[in-house]
Amino acid sequence: MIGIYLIAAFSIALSLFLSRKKAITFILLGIFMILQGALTVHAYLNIHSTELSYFTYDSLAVLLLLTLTIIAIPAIFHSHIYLQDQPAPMQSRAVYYAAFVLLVTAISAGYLANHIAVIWIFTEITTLSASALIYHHRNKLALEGTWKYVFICAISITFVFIGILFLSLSLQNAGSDELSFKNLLANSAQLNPFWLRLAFLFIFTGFTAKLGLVPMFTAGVDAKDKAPAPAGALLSSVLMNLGFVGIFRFYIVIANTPLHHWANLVIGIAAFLSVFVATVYMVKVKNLKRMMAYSSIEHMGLVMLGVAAGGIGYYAAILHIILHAFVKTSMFFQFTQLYRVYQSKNIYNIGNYYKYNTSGAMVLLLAFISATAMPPSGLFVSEFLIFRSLFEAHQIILLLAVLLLLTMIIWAFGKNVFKILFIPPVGFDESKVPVISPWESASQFALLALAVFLGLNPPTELVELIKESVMLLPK
Amino acid sequence: MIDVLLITFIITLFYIAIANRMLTYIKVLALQGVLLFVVVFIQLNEINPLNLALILLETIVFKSVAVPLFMAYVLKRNNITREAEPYLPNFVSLIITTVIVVVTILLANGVKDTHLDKIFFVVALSSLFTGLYFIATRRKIITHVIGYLIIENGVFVLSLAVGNEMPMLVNLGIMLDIFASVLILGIFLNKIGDVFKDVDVDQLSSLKDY
Amino acid sequence: MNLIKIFLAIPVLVIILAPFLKVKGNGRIVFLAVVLNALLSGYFALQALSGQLLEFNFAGSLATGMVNLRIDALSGWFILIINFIFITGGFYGLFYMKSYEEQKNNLRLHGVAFLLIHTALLSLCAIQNSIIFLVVWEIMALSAFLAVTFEHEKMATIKAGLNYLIQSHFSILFLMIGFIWVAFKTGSYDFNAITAYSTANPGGIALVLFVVFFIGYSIKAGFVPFHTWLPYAHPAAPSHISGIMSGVMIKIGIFGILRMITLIKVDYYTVGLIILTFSVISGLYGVMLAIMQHNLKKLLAYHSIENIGIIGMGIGIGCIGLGNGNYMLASLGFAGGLLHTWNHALFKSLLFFTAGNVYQATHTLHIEHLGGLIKKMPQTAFLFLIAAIAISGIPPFNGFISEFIIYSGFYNWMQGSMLGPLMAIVFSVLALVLIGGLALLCFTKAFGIVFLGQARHHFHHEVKEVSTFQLLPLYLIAFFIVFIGVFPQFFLNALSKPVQLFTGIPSQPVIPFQEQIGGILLPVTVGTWIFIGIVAVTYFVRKLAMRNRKVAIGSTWGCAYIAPNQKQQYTAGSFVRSYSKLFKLFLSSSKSEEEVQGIFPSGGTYETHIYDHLEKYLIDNPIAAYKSLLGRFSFLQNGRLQFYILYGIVFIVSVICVPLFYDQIVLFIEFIKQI
Amino acid sequence: MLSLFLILIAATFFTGIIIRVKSVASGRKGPGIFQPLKDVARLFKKGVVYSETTSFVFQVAPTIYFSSVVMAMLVVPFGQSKGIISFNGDFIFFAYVLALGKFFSIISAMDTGSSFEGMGASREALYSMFAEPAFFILMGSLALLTGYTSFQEMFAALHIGSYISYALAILGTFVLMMVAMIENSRMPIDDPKTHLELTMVHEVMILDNSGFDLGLILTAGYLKFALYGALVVNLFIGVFQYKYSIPMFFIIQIVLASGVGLIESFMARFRMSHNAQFIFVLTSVSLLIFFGVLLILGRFV
Repeated sequence: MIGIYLIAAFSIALSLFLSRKKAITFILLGIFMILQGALTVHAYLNIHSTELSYFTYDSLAVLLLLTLTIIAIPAIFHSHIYLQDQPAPMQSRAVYYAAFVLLVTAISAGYLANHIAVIWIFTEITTLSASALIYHHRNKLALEGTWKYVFICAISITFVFIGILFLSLSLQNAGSDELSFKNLLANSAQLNPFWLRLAFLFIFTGFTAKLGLVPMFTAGVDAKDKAPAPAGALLSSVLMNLGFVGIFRFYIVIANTPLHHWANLVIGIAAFLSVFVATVYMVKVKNLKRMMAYSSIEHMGLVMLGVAAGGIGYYAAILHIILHAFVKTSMFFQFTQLYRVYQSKNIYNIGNYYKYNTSGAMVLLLAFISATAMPPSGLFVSEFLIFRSLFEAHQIILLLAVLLLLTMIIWAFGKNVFKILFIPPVGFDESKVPVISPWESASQFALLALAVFLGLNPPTELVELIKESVMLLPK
Repeated sequence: MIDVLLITFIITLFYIAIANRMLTYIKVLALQGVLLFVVVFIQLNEINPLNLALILLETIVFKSVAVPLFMAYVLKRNNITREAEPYLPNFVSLIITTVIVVVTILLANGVKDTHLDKIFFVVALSSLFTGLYFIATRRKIITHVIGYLIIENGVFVLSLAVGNEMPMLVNLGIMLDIFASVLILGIFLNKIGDVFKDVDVDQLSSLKDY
Repeated sequence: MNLIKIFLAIPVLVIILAPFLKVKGNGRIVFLAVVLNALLSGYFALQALSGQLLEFNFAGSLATGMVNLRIDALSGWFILIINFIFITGGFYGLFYMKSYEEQKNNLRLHGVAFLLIHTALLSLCAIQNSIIFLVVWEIMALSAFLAVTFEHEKMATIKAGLNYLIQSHFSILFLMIGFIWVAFKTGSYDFNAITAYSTANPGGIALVLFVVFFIGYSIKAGFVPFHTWLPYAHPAAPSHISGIMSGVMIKIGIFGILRMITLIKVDYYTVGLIILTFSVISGLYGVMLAIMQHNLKKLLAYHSIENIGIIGMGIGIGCIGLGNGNYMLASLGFAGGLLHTWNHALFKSLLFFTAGNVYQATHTLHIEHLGGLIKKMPQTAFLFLIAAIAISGIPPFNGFISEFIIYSGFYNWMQGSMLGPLMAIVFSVLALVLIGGLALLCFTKAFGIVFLGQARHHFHHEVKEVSTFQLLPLYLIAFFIVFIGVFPQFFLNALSKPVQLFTGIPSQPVIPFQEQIGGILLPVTVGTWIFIGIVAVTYFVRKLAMRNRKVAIGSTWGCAYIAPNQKQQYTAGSFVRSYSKLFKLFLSSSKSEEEVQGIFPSGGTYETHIYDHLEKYLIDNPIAAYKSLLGRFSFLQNGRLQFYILYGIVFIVSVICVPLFYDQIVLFIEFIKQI
Repeated sequence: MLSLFLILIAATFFTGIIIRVKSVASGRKGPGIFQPLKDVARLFKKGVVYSETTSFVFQVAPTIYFSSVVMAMLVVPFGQSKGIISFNGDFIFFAYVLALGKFFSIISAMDTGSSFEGMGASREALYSMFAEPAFFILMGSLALLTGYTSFQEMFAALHIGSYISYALAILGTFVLMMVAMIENSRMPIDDPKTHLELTMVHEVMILDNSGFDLGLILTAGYLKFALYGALVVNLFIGVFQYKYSIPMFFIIQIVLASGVGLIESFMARFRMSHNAQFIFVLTSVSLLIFFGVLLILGRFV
């Protein structure tokens, strides 16, 4: 299946790139959606089975694949609206769709890959496709953003590669030198700690560029800022999840070695710093999109804190990353509508949104509540569990510090969001405010509702899947 | 023999540290490609045509022909000034490069591992860090790409040092990716050349929250 | 069970309907829903108050685990308060909001928020599962935020709302830590786990646990020093909302504290002293700042803090009674606290509603601009007067009754206690008396300046009494104020069960609760009746005597100055001037003055702003420091690629090198230490 | 019951004596002892003038003020014999009922919208606020000493034994007397005979009252004086039978009245700004009494 999927998807991407006809584009997109759905269903049905020896439908992969598919469909829908609204040349439109499909494909494949080098390959592909998406507008700033993103990702992907090399060095004591996670896990006892240490360090640092964690978070922000919002949605949700997969799969390996504690330390430090940096800029920035990007960084920090804390934190981390994906995408989708009203990202020029587009404003409000993990949003549950894991790891000081930072984030985020919602902007003429049908927001409401539902009333399957995916970790 | 080549490689790093001309950088890159090819060729235990072809492609064609030509083309096309204009005087960067090399040697000395060929390790790490340093201190964007390529070479050496190579398929994928990324970098470099007049990093610092 | 489902279904239904209804219809539907929910919950509450414990178990979800609802007498008591205030407040709001009818969506949102607050508050009284509790708690906070920021085009309103939101977030953080703690130790989210845990490890741990919860709840309740959100949120909100917030929402904090007292088995004596200390400080501080306020609603907000203090005193001595095993003292304390909760809900909501009327009539709350309103709006003035006397704790109104119970609690405690407790008693009594006196000063000022004398400011629009419908709920509240004041006995039966939740049924057969408190209250009420009689008689006699006397109307005696005008009236500022001079130490006020000068003075200005010391030192300064700290790190995202690469290098290198040098660093530190 | 009669009788001559003493002290003959009653009687017959700024508050206030004082009278006992009503904590009721009267007198002053009466009102409010703690702590210490919380029981159980208790009694008398001075706004807090409105407290509040209302207010004033006098007396007569105690009552009342008269004729009023401090001194004194009680009961640990 995966083979068919890859070939089909790549060919679809290619033909999208070539096609200049709307109709064909839509048909192709439709086919792709079906394909994506088919892959997801297939993956869910024969879970734990391996295909092409490099792809395994394990529970983590299935979970994230589901998330991706659920997000991808509205993403395409919103991209369509977006491109309708923005008079872009047919060619750039074609590039956009092609890159979009490529990105989704690469991410899915990356989730499924069971070999660290394969993950590496697809991560690299995501960089390339993402760069096309970021450069969609083809202006100076877009170019700058793209350049930074590509460059940082290139460097960090090289780090990952170096890490992989070290990893294979560390494997040499063990019998086999195959770099699949299964094999690594099997031989975790024989891994040479020195090289393993280096390997983890480099791989972690490399993947932070995708995950949006300190130290390599920087370029991601610019990318999410410059990319068209529907693409930005993918960048700041499912693509980050890919980075998470990269780190998490390797973390499972290292967690079964004596280096577990050290790895926790490194992750913990990076995670806390990320939350801190996110706070710094949440307070500072006035560009709504960048603000959303930073909030993603904050959430990734929390996720990794959960991982570092261990215990129930693993469960919480995975739950959190899924819910966050839903919330953040709906927020980015909403941004497209907001931008149509104000033609500006800057909070100074935005305001009184509640008056101009009530349904959209409600989305923004709910998304804010969810993104700051206030109850009743689903993220509250996962954050609650993360805090609990920190508490159980006896990291009270850390917990308190994080809570302080989060409170600051709520204040800053809230200040701006409520400004957007209610305070009338200066010098804004209401005459040419477009009417936006509430139905556009439907998918966003749906995503938010999904986040709440999964958080507060998780179905048994979900819980089982998450439990399975953290099963291999030491208690 | 290999050691000689690798030492030459390190010398090229020193040379890059003090060189001023863009073209020199590119030439050095080409030279490094050749060196790498020879190293791999010597290291090769049995001649397997496919493997050989791959290595040829990876080193000679790619590292020492395609990319340098492309770079040169970019240089000419965007009539980038030929001076490198580093932030720090060459003298300093020479010292720093030396320090890097020394430190890596010490580090390698600290490593207790029989499988690892120390000198490979030294070369790899020193070129990695030199590349990073190069990126951090040069003003032109194209120099960033050059730095990146130096890092790539270092990684290549490291992969030689590691010895056990990946399954063929994976290897291919990796190679293609690196190639693609360089290509993309080049393309955007061109674009930047079109958009901005003189390609200077400082112009690319408008996206910030500071 | 099904009733509960209906109870939850009603708000959901309304929320779904809300976008499709006309504004008027929406308002009415919301009010209807509130009434229905009130009836449903009231039904449960009455059952609970009759002494039976209602318990419902829901399966809950994998995230929450079993969800239990328990409605005991305490919940019942608070449910009744909530319902009464929400019905009156909602009815009042229907008319108060008429003037905003053009803001359709805004009103819809407001209505939904209103309903949500009501439902959330009611549910909070029953929920026993900590996760669900937190969720509902925050729903309440958020919807309250939306309700407060109704006039949200003003930045000030949003600021006030955010201030409230953040502080209530702090409260939820404390609660969360407490719950996490318990869940971690016992592995259960049910409230019974708290009891289990606290009984398992008594002493210090239980005490700390209690303190954590206490702080969490007292942020909501507005105990000093966690009070700073009240004075901003209340003035910003529309009046019916401020009435509800001050009447009910801060009481949910009190409810939480009481609930924790029932749940956590802890050294009650210490707890009692802690609560007493906080309460005394809150009471004094609240009223002291209240006097200085010139914004009517802000003044009332500070009085809420004061009254929370009085309630807290009751609870405090109740706990001390538990600690000493003094049944009488315990029941006096809790009875006083609970009754004062009711009373404060009554007169404070009435005060806020009347303030709302004033605002509607004059569009200002700055009392220096008001005056002489008693002629324009006599009914409002009358109602305000009743509430003002009640809040000053003066007979024959309800405020006196609860304060009297608390007093008798103190004097009861006095018997047979040693020096330490006696000190506590003396200073608490001192505080309570001072609070009474200061409240009197404050409300004579408020009533006198706002309603009496001549208008200090000329309004361009006509100032007139609000509609009779709008006054109806106010009269209802006023009726209860008087009723409790004159016939408190009727409430003792309702009060007995909640109090016995704390005191338990005494082992040795002493006189049951009703007779006890009744025995204390009866003579007072008799006295009240006699007093009313005397007033009636005197008034009658006076009428008789005045029958054929000639009544002349003249101008006020200006001490021989024949051309007095309204500018020469005594102002609020001057009324409290001597007070403010005395208490300069505690109050920091900034003057901005422009002297009149020249032979033909052009006119001068003089205005004072009062600051809250505690707010400055506990909230503003730390936040400023915090922000500047964050600001220092804003260089990270400086747009330079080189730096971005550098971060990576630094991270890797430091992670590699720090362990290498770790021992040396430790050694160095040791070396430094030795020097 | 008995106390009521006694207080009424005392009220008839108390103020008269004060005035008489003052005039004698200033070398005049002065009016008859019952002159104040005559004044009141005359006022009751007069018509009234209302300011057009005033409202119903101004008209009901004197009634309520008067009734509050009467109510307070009913609570006060005489030695062994109860007042009309007596119960645990009746002194709280006593104080708060008087507070009600005060509340109304203050707002009625505000009601006139005059530039002077507000001044008196604010002073009245401030002073009474400061006076109340002293009263409560005094009563509290009596309660602690005797173990009862109603006037009658406290006074009945009160017997002067040791030296320290003498000291306490004297202090108590002082506090009560001073509270009485404040409540009735006499020297040294307030000078009823001053002619400058700026320096008045109580008088300036009733500038606009006239006729029957003024009469009520004045009567209330006389009653109040006798009332506090009775309280002071009660400190001492707890144990005696009536045949001693009743004469004692009148003697003490007269002594007090003439004392007040003398003070007023030979002392100057405090500066307004000093009043508050002075009044708060009473609280400290009553705290002293409290500690004294602790000493007696040996509650120190």
